[in-house]
Amino acid sequence: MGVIASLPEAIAELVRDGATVALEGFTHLIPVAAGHEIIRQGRRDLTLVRMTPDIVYDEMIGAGCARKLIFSWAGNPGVGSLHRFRDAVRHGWPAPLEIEEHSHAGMANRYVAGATGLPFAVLRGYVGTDLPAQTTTIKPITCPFTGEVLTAVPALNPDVGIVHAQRADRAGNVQMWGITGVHKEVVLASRHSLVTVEEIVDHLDPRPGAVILPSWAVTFVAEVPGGAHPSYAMGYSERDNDYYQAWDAISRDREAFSAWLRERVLSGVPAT
Amino acid sequence: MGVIASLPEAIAELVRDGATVALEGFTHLIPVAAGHEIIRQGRRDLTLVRMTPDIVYDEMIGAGCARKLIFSWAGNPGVGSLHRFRDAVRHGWPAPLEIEEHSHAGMANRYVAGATGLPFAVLRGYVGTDLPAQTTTIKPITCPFTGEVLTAVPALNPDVGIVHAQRADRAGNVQMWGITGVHKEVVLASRHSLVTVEEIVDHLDPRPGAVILPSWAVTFVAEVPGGAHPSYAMGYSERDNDYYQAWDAISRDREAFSAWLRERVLSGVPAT
Amino acid sequence: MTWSADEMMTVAAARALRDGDRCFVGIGRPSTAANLARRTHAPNLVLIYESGTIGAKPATLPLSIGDGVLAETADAVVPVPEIFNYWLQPGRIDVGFLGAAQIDRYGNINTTVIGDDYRDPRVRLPGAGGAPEIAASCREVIVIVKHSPRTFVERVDFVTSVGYGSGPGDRARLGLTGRGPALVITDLGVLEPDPDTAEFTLTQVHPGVDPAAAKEATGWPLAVTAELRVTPDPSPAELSTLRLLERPA
Amino acid sequence: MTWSADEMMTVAAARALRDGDRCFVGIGRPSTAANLARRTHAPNLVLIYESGTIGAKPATLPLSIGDGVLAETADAVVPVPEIFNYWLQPGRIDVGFLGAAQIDRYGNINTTVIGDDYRDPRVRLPGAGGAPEIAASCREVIVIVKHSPRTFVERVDFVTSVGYGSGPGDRARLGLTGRGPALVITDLGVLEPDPDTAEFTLTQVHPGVDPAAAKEATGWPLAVTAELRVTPDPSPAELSTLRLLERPA
Repeated sequence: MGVIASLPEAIAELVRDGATVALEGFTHLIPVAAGHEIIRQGRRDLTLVRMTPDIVYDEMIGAGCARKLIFSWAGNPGVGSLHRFRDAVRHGWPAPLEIEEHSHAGMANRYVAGATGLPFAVLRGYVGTDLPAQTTTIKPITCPFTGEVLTAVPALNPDVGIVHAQRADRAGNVQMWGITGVHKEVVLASRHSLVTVEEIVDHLDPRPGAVILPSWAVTFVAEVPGGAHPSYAMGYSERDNDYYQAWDAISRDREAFSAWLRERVLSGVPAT
Repeated sequence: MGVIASLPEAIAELVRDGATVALEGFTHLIPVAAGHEIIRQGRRDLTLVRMTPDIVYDEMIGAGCARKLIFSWAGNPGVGSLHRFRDAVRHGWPAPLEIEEHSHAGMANRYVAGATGLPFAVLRGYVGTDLPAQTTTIKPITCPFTGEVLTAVPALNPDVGIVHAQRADRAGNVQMWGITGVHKEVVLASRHSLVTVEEIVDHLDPRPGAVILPSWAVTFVAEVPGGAHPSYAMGYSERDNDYYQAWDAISRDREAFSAWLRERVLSGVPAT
Repeated sequence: MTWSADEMMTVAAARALRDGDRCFVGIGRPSTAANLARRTHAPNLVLIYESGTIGAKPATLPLSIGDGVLAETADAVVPVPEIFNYWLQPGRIDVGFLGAAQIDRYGNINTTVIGDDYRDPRVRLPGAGGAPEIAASCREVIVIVKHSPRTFVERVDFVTSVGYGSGPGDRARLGLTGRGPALVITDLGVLEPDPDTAEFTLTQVHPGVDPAAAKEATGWPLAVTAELRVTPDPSPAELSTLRLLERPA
Repeated sequence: MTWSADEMMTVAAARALRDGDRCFVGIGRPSTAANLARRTHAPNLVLIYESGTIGAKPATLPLSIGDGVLAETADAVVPVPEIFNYWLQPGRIDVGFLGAAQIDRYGNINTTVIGDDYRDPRVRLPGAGGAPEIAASCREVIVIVKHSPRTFVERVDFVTSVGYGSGPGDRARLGLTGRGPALVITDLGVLEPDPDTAEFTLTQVHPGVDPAAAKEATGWPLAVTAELRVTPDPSPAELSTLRLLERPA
């Protein structure tokens, strides 16, 4: 628990073909390097879960890792569409992509249910929209006290939950700050977890806004400086907005994408 | 919203006879001075809500403020029983006390439901115990996805939620740290709220572990240094363990209690 | 000073925000408009982003909903489940700002798919994000979207976020707690729901805009209110503040 | 060194904890035992208090479940709803430590009322606190309670926290995820559930205790295991550490 490992070791240990894998990070602390390592290790038929699939999921989908996507907003934030995602949904390239679609509130609550050991969560949501007709994962539920009808969504319990964080200590306790999104929930909801961190330090000095994941709640910790690029790690790096802009052209075309994948990911020296 | 007022003004404005009032604080940051002000203002027929009714609720019950108590653990922590509470339950002195009893997990989830605008919360709890037979506020609920039967509890939405905190700024934004219990939940679940604070400062500098309640989520803020005594405010005061010990003898006897109440609360200069 | 239609749209949206409002802000035009409002007439506007930043006070426009500047300047940063469950769902937010790929005469919004078949769409859009619950739970909603017949459609292909459903009474019937879309602000003018029919009606045009242009850019027979107002020109202060905000860092 | 029966009980409870265990600790004897374990054979014991302190490392014994020293030394301090919902309920805690006003042959615990009538009790006890869900969800439960016929009863007056219900299979039938009470540690010895009947049986006596004394102090016909063990004497290290811990500040 909280075992410190290299990124390739941790991914090889945790992520198997056909697994359900969630890489989370709400704009901040996205575990991009871990996604690239999954691509390099050639995983297939994954069910990928993520509230906001953006560039790293576009890459994984384009690389053929995914069979299914569970999500609530798939786009290149501030730029536009995810072309690899659209190509997979519309043309099945490089593989057909099944989708299970929710709202942010629904996805967040599904992780909460998973983290709390409940089979479902209750929210005010989806009523009157066309989403419930497209999935078996949104159902009505009646309050046993007031009779009011609300909405239930099933727990998400991925096989593997992966996030990036700022720091860990040598015992594997993880510290993160800034926008922490659903980091805690996805780690606690998942059967196994990996946290990539900017650095491993001797002592986690307290910081305003810091969230701690105790070592025993995490499966692996891997030191991967810059592992969130092109997203950022507050206190360590800035968001690489140019990369998000540039992705639009790279991803629009299958050939350009495939060349990029070969040069920048597949031939990349695995992070250690 | 976040209006800065004196304690007597805020209590007079918010707490009316017959109201449902929650004073929260899990060992730490208990709004004891606010409870004394409610006693001084002679409020009656209150439904008092609190996970851990301890000395301040024993005092309020002994002073005749309460008609009903909603709670999960009623004792003098580390010392023993609450004698005024027991006298009210067993002998109706000074007034009969109806009780609605839960577990901590149930109470915490009832506040969460209240804070999130849902009529109920779901938990794994109470199954096999004798508690559900004694209340209409514990019911089974079936997961619409798995068929598993879990437990539902209704939301708590007190008329008034009162907590103590370390600091507020002049705009009424509240900052607290250390053990914050259900502070956020009770303030957000309640129709109106009062936060008593150790001090009002120009600027809330960020602190590790600090929780912020924005001014617009709080009705009144009152500066009451030492307002948590005999509990404590981390960074400002220590828990007065002797007071908890001494309470046992004072509260055991109706006369001793009544004398204490006259001398120490009723004749007390109201905090301003 | 002259200005573009886009600038006029943003200024009109900023003006719709009242000082002290708690505003749930999406990235792009809503964020620009909300930040403009905070720097002009509404200094106490509370900006809330779905990334969990409450009371953000960015000095420059964030490029994403989770930029560091939002966390650094916020009164509080909370987890994403908390922002939806504790702050949005119970109705604590005054104004929700939404965009749309399609919007219909009852203010229903589509950001999911274009085309009749969800499983085989003509265009796959990003999806719901926070919009359905923003549309359901904010005290009121303001939509900012450019006017075009492709966007302003008789009936959206997919209801991602509910406006007035199929007409008056639907929101109450569905149990939605917020009032629904109060304003649709475009590059041509402002639409408001008719008090009787809940159908969006042109109530205001921007300076120099012929209401006929708005009718042409709308996919349903757009009604025009009898007392059509004209948006006051953007002030020099509004324009210079907006341009300063939008200047690349 | 000599020792008291109380000290023996606390030492026996401390020994039941394994290094590295995550332990949900109540105030009083459980807290003393857990802190003793952490200072002797189990330095990596993770102490979790229901006030929300995870990994507390108090240098002195806390007098309340929410003492400042717990927050100051904890790895993390989380809100009370989180400690129950995110940490206890899903089964992340290895050992829950409980006390009891009454406990019956199946390890069911009463901390609510003494007497037959809940509405008019002979003695009104503090109530449930965190106990019902600790008893339900921890991987296993250890009960620490002094032996007396008033406490060890045939059947508890009120089931506050479920042990084995009315016998084998009840926990599974009720859907309780944890294994239930594994040990009842008293001032006389240790009781464990019979593998077949789930009835608590005397499996160990403390040094110098006659099993007949335990039988007399038990309100049901207490079975004694064939291979009755004797608790090893408290070591000087255990006793001196305990006395240091319990010394008033």
